[in-house]
Amino acid sequence: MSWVLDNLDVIAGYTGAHLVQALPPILLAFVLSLPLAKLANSRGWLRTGVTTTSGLMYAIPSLPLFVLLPGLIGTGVRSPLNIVVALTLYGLALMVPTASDGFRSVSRDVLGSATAQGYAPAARFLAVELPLAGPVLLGGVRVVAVSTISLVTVGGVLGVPSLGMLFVDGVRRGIVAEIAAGVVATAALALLTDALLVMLGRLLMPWHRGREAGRP
Amino acid sequence: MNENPFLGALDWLADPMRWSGPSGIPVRTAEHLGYTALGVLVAALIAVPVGLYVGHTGRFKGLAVGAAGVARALPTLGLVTLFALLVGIGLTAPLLAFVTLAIPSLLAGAYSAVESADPATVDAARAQGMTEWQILTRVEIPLGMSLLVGGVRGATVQVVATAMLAAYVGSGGLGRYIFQGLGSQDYPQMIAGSLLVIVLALVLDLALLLLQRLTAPRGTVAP
Amino acid sequence: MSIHSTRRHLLGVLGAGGLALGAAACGSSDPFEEEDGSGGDSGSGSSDGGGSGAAIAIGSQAYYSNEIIAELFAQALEAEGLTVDRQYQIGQREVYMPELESGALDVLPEYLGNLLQHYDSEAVSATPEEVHSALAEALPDGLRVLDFAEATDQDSYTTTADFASAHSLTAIGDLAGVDEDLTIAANSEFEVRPYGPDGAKEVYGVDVSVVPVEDSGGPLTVQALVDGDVQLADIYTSDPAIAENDLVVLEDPESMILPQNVVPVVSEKIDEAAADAIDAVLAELSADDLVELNRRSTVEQQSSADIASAWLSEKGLV
Amino acid sequence: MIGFENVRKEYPGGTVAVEDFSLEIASHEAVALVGTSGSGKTTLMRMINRMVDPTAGRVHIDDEDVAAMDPVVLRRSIGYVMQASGLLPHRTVLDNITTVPVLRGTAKGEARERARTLMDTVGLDPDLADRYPAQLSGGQQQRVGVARGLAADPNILLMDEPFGAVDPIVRDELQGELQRLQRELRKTIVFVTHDIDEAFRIGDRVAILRPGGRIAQVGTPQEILADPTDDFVASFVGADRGARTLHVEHVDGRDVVVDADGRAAGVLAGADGRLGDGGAADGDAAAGPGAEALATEERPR
Repeated sequence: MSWVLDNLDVIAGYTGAHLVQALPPILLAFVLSLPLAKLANSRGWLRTGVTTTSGLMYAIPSLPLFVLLPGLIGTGVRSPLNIVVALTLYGLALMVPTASDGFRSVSRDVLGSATAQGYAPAARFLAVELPLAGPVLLGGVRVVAVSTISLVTVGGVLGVPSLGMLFVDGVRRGIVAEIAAGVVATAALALLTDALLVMLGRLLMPWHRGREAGRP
Repeated sequence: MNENPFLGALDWLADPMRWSGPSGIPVRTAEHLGYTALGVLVAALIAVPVGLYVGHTGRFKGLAVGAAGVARALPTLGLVTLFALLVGIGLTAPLLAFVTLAIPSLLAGAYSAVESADPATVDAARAQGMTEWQILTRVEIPLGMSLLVGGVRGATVQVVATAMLAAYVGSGGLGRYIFQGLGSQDYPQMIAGSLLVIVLALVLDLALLLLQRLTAPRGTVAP
Repeated sequence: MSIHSTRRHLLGVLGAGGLALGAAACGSSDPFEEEDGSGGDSGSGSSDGGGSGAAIAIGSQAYYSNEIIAELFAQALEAEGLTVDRQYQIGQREVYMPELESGALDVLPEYLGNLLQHYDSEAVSATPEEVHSALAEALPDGLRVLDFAEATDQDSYTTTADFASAHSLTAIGDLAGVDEDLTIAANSEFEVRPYGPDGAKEVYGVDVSVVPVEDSGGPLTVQALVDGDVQLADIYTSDPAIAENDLVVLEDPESMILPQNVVPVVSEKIDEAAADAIDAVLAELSADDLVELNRRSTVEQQSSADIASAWLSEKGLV
Repeated sequence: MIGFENVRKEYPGGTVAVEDFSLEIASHEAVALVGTSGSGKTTLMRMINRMVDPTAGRVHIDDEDVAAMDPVVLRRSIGYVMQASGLLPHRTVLDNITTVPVLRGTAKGEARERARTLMDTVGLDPDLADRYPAQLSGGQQQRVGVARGLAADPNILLMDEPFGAVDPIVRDELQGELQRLQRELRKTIVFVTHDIDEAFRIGDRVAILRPGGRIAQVGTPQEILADPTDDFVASFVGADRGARTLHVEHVDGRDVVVDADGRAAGVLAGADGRLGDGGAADGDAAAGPGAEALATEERPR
């Protein structure tokens, strides 16, 4: 425990670095998944392809991907960009099928009536389709957020600064408190982000308030 | 041998020497499968009864949802290293981490399987004189079986992709190729190990998807 | 073609990326600069306030012992009135060597044998002096190594006192007489190192198989040995756990294991005054000193900054 | 015989579903509990098989307090038919009907044999035996529900708006079938509905409930129609609207029954007794819009 108190600045520094790597992939996965999901929904075979690719992506172990990606995209192993790209790919693998389901869950009748009221396609998407798919999208983003924040730690094995460094350093020095601090800080970061997303959802989708039963 | 590490990985895999002996691909694959099965099984022994209980009674739902959320948020690498420092090398530490990893999916599967049964159907079963156990085993589980298998499927794919961490603390599995390749900059070997993990994950995913389809109760699928 | 050329190819790509990162790491807007600093430099007065052009960038491996040595250099240079920029806990040699070559890093503590192997994977074992002069040849233009310390941190075949006395073991070669299957806990790359199972077989006629434990001879490896999960372990010779657990490092009379004396690799930015300050530190750094420094980190859980300043004042270096 | 003695049901949170309810139901009698939603009629019925336990008071069957009985054994001895049938979607028609006998330990073969007989009794084509519920029409599902309720040959049959989810023509058929069955089987039936015409058609006696399970009036349909106790009952049975105030007009040599609004409600039966059903059917004929009743009556059978 005294290790934690003596090294609060170290933990804080790693937490900052952790967030810098975790937040862009969460945001990117969400934004990119929308057009990809719309595209996938436009053709049956595309949808099958997207689902299959997503399953394939998610089966790739993260550590080798972190090591290999630089060779493919030309970033450095220790570059946060590398981690951001890899985690965006994992995020998309989770998010695109969810977004595709979300858009499919929007009733055709509602969309038809929106068109009948004179919504142009873009306006209809932003004002009707996106909000109605919102609850499903939020569920997807929550899963992506928690999983991404957890996966960032793997970069620690390669020396990319994040809370994962505490695991690698802790196991070498035999300091249990250091590893435990990394585990707790990572989980807290994930749960805090999740709670913020839920709050954001309530703010943006007041009509949905109280209906969302958390998924176990 | 090949300049490109990805083609090098294929050369590595094509070498017949890799396919025999105690550190050969069949043995490592079997170990990997064994760790995965053991992790999912132990997690299922914990999560499925709890999920069925929560789904059937509706009690402790908030607690179960919260616990699963926390388990989901725990970084597996941290758990492996933490448990390893506490219990030493071997299978125990990674297994504990895999169990933690698998529990949320299994809990969600079991819980939503039971909850998915139409309340009117359950009510009718109770009114006819089924005991709570009979309602669970003859109505709720058969009706939700595919969701339950879906939970097993999710947990299995997650654990199989993570089971490489067993090699971090002294056990075998396909992670041996990945860590050895990483440590000695033998990237073809590392990629080959990763490819084997991916193939294994996809095969298991497909097999469980098939099982999921088969366990969907007849009568509930539109004719 | 061999695996090695494949490796070089990939490393080339990695290196290019590292270069880009190195350039970025110099800019004050890079969010990782601070993180790198705080990663190891907890609490001590780091003086990165000076212009980045004047500051000496000191790097370290993601290894607590290496970070302590880097911190010794940092504080010694600061005592000379120089400005230093700490960039500790960089994961891999494939990442930081290109940064040294590009000038993004100026000083990094290294180990004789490992550094030579990075440039020449065929390197065979030799005396520290021979490795040192081979290194001078192998290093690319713009980089050089200063004098090496007595302190060494090399791989070893280590066993418990009980096992050693039960089988009358003093040297690695004695293992040939042990009538049971031998396993050694080590990082998985030990398998393919020249001093790994193949080397032991070739040089000493000893059969061992590797149980991989990826903590680089850390507490898990030690515990596996003490618990009897394995008979041998590859534990770095500077590890205080060897003395604490009454472990026996088997002798290596044939010098199968590369010498790993601490040696700083530096860029052209290190002038003679700076080099003298670093040399002064290493001249004092005995093998026992390094063990003691490590003990303060693992057992007493002190930060590298505190450990370094205490040792430097004990030795009268600052 | 089923008896309610001053039962009360209060839910946690203070909602009172039933305030104070007492009623005796004789053996072999069909009693319809009718009321709007919130009248507690379903709650009352579910007290009989202990799907709901009263907060106060007691329910007894043949002078035995149900609170002392094992709920599972009790439920297996009582037939239960509910809205949308509540069939198990993953079991075939035959398996659904044999559920309770099998739970009670009847041999499977024997239970199936009886189930086939029951299918015939409720007018189900035997070819449907191996279908799943989702493959049946709404009316067929309800028939399976009734057969299932009868499968263990219970003395008591509880029916919770069993025909509420089917279209009017099928409902009319099912009501007719139930009347026929009841003439043969003579069960004690408690029938919950919000449809007063259905209540009048099925019930030997009808209990009209106000919110909170308070009885507005109990009696035979004739008694209630002849003498509604208050405005609530009069309004409920439609007497105040004149829908029940019928008079006869002569049209083309036949006697047409017309309601207070002048809408035709039916044709008066001649001396040949063409109108087959009893008194309850008169209520039925008066039920819907008159023109429809007329058309139904004149439809060739």
